[in-house]
Amino acid sequence: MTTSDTDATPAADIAAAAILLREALAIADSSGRTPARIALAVGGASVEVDWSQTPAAAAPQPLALTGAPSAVVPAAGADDGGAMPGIAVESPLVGTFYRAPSPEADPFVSVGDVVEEGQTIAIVEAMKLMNTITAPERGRISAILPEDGDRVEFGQPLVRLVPLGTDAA
Amino acid sequence: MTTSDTDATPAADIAAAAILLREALAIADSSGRTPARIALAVGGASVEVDWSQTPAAAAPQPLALTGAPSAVVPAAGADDGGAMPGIAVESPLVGTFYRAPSPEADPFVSVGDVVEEGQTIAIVEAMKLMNTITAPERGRISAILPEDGDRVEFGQPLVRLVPLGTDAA
Amino acid sequence: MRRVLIANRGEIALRIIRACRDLGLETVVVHSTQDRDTRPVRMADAAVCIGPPEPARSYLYTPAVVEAALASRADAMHPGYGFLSEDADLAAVCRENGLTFVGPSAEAMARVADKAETRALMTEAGLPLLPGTTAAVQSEAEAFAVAEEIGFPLILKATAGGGGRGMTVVRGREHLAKAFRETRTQAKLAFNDGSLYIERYLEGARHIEVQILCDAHGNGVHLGERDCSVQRRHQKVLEEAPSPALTPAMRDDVGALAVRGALAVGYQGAGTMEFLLDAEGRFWFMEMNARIQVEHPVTEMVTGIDLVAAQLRVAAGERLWFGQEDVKVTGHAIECRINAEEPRSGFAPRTGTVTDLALPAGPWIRVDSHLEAGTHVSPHYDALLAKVVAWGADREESARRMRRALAELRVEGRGLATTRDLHEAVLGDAEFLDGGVTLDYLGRRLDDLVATD
Amino acid sequence: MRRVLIANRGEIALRIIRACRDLGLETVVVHSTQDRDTRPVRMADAAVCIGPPEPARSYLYTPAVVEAALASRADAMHPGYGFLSEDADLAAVCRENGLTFVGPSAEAMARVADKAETRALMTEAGLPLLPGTTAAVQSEAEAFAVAEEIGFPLILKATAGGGGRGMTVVRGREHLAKAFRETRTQAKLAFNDGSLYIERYLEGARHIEVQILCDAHGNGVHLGERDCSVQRRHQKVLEEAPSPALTPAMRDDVGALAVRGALAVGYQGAGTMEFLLDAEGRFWFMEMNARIQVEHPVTEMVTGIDLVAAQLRVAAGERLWFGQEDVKVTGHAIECRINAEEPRSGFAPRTGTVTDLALPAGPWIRVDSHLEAGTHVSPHYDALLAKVVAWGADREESARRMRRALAELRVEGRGLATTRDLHEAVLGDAEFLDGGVTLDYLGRRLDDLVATD
Repeated sequence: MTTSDTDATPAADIAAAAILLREALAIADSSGRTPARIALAVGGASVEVDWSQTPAAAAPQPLALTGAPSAVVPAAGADDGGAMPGIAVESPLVGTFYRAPSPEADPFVSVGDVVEEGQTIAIVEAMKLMNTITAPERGRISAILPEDGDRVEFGQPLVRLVPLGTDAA
Repeated sequence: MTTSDTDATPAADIAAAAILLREALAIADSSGRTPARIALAVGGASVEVDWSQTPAAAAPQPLALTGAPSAVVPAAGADDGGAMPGIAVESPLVGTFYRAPSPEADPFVSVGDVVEEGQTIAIVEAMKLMNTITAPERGRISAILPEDGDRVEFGQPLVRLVPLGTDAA
Repeated sequence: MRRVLIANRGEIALRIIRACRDLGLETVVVHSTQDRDTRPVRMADAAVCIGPPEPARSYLYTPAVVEAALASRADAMHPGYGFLSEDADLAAVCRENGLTFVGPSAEAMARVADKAETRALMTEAGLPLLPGTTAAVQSEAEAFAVAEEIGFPLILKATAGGGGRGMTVVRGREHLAKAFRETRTQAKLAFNDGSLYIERYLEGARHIEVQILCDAHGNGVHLGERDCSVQRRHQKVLEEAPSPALTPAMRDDVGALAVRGALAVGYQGAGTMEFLLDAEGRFWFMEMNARIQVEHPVTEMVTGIDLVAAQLRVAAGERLWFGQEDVKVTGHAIECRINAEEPRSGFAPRTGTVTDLALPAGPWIRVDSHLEAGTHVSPHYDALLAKVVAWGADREESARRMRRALAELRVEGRGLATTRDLHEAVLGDAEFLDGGVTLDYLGRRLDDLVATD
Repeated sequence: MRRVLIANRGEIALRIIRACRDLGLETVVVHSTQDRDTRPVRMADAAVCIGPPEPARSYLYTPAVVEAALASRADAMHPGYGFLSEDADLAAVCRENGLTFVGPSAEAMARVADKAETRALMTEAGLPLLPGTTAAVQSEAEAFAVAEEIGFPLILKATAGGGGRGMTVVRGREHLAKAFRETRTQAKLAFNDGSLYIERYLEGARHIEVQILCDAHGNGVHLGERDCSVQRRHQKVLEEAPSPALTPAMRDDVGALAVRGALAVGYQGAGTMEFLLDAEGRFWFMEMNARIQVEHPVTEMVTGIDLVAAQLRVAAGERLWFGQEDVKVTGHAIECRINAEEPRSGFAPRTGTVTDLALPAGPWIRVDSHLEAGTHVSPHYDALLAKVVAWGADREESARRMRRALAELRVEGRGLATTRDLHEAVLGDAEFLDGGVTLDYLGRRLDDLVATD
């Protein structure tokens, strides 16, 4: 659903759109059939409601690596802390996420740290090979998403990074 | 579909759109067929409702009584002269449509005739029984839809009648 | 035979269209205004709207059905099951109008339609029958006299009954008067005929029915039995073939009885002879169904014989093209009837529009269903949404595959409910899995099965 | 074996999930980012995203696949067909990591992977082979020398080839040099190995392949043959079982040869021995496929044996639970591969999103397909959309049912095209219907078949 307010959309349009939408839904509903999509526009206000063909019950099931102990990790896109600030650094492969080079060592980074481009921020181990995850640019770590030792999928967000530019912004 | 004129859309447009939408749905509904999409626009207001998951190819195929000679008659709703004025008098059963009581006789009515409520306007024969079709009210015949001898389905419009009220309007 | 009018709707209309296609026959399907936008209507070569949603004015209205056949130049009529399928008048009207009726002759149909008369004919043919009456019981007084003779428990049945309706089990003399009055009223309402007959009632029996097929030349074979003991108030819920309770010798015996009975009434076409199997392994004839049955696919899956195509071929006059020795039962098949009903609320109908649908598929699963996304399930018609059938090399394998299929099944829509979960519970129930059940099973275990699910 | 990782996608992933379900095994499916919202992913007990759409970085990337298995605590891996299914390295890595690989041992796989070496082993085992080389031909000069010896026509084949790619028929000496260079380049590109071997080419032969199944204890059986002679440039289009060209004695003979050959390489699991059948009724061994094949359902439908479940059971170490005498071929089955290709344009891929879908159903029709409305058909993966399989009591009945099924099939979407119409044309073609065809059929008749349709 997108409400695209350009400049000052007249309040009347907004209210009108709301009325029309309610009307459209009520009518669609009374027809006994579920629409796939309702789109409407009033002046500068537009609303689009989309019940995509993917049926509700067919929504992707947890893609978690179930069965692995303490390893049930939400899939990429499911809950990657998208509401959090910054960009996501995603796992380039399926494997085990480690925050430190060894169990005894200190973590590479913690939330709040400022990292430089290319700096190691985590490791994903796959088939006994250690793949270092590096910062794509200079920034401040705003979140570390999996727990140490979690299994992660390809594309799963690992860390969120707020870019700081080459100088502090 | 977005018509983005930035001024406030007149309330009349909104109301008109709502009315139109309700009307469109009612018409779609009464046609007995399922629309995939309704889109309409009035001034600055536009609405689109899409039931596209109902597959396109699922649209009703010709329901004609194929195979019968000179009997291929479109099904109810397919082409009932809905654009023509007046109300439709529908066949109350499946059978053969006759305009006259016997092959030699004059037709009961012709286009342009004014008929009284209860007056016989046609016959539908089924299983050798003659079912008289009568005018539901006083009016002028604006169309006679099947040809004499056509096979007709239940609910198929036979005649269109422009009501004249109890007195000539 | 060139063009077949199908006087039915739903999954069986689709099933008949497919059989016609396989035989190179054209199809015309009749439909009510309600069913205009349904799969059978779209799939048939032609379709004719015959009336409003109410069955009495469309699918049950003989003049409209016959007129539609004539109007569409059909030369045969397949009635499916339910509706007019066991109506002797329709068979007669078809004959008068030059239409081949896919079923027995009007005379044979009439003989079988009166269940009390059928009892008399089968007794004559030497079939074993439970003690009871071979003519309608006219009065309460007569009912008491019969009860005196045959003892309790007994069962009152409508002579014009069918589909498991119009039956009451009476366990003691003190309940007889009330049961007699009520069942007569029900029968009058349901079948427009209040005649009842009385039979000894067997506790702990199984419902075993034999599929028979007879041609117009006096030949008949049987295609083995189905076990339909999972019933709820005389309504079949789940069927299987073969029965886990029969030995090959028992199968031969009851099959021979069934063919003998069918030939005795001059039957032609596909039909079913229903028996009860008691705890001592004895069969008792119950009644005959003069139509294709809902549960015919389980027989098809274990024999490889297309019963609907066979109906059409014998109706066209063909001699039986195989003998009893050619019928081989291979493996095991189970059918689950997926109905739009809520087992947790006394199987109350739960109708609505299907908005989300996933039908099972894959190896050894067959689904007969007219459903598609958008199908409106109407309270006007019966609650059957889909028949899910699973074949396996043995009963255990077919049950495992059925569980897999049920897990894939999804029928959702506002207001809709189905019997899917109940079937899952039965398929996971040790009592059912361990050799099948007797007719008391579902009544006794229902609460348990729907609660634990 | 408790939890199986499925290293594949599409219809075969779904097929394996269903077999696992039937056996009570849990399933984990791997998928690329492209395949996240697909039926196998939703249907499996768990799913792991292993990479981007490009197969080389996902389905073909061994470390990701194995890591996914370990991460999801799978104890077995089923590779399906294509992708890594015949990769000896994967079999070895699985073993090193304690995973049961559902297929032959790495050693047997390696022996079968080199098609020239397989020829040598089969010659040793006494199988009939066409004249040709049993080692890679190293140079153009050597190719000319071999050609001198075995004569024309001959066929150049990639020793690492598969799926009908990397083959060229050479009909005269004047074409050899160019064909050798081009085929070597193709083989290098397709299989990263430019080695070729040479065989006499048979005109007018049929492709007959035998399904075999071997356990880990030295026992092997065959499940009859499939006739896959409807091919387009060595790509199978339509398959059937049994072959209309074989007598029971020929079936026993070629079946025995197939089992002997499979046991000679120490094979375990389900596999296929491919033969050519010449006009004189002689069989010639061609190659072995060390995997489940796309066309396995036709064998399943005529034998009633679940080949994928059988793969899993023998991989788990089970001894074969039936003998050769228990395998009965009943009736006939045909499979049509519905591909996202336009036969009128040289089978060019036609991919897009499915917006309108109707899969056939009903009696004796099986459809293996991952499609649903909304499925995106991606150019990254193979073009197979659905396998429609029809069983009948005989070949003619299965062909009629297939025509019915094809008429019900609808796969629409912007940009999509399918091979449906071609199949309809073949199923209506007198040459095909009258006893089947030889390998030259489709090349010779294609224009005709797609034009008249």
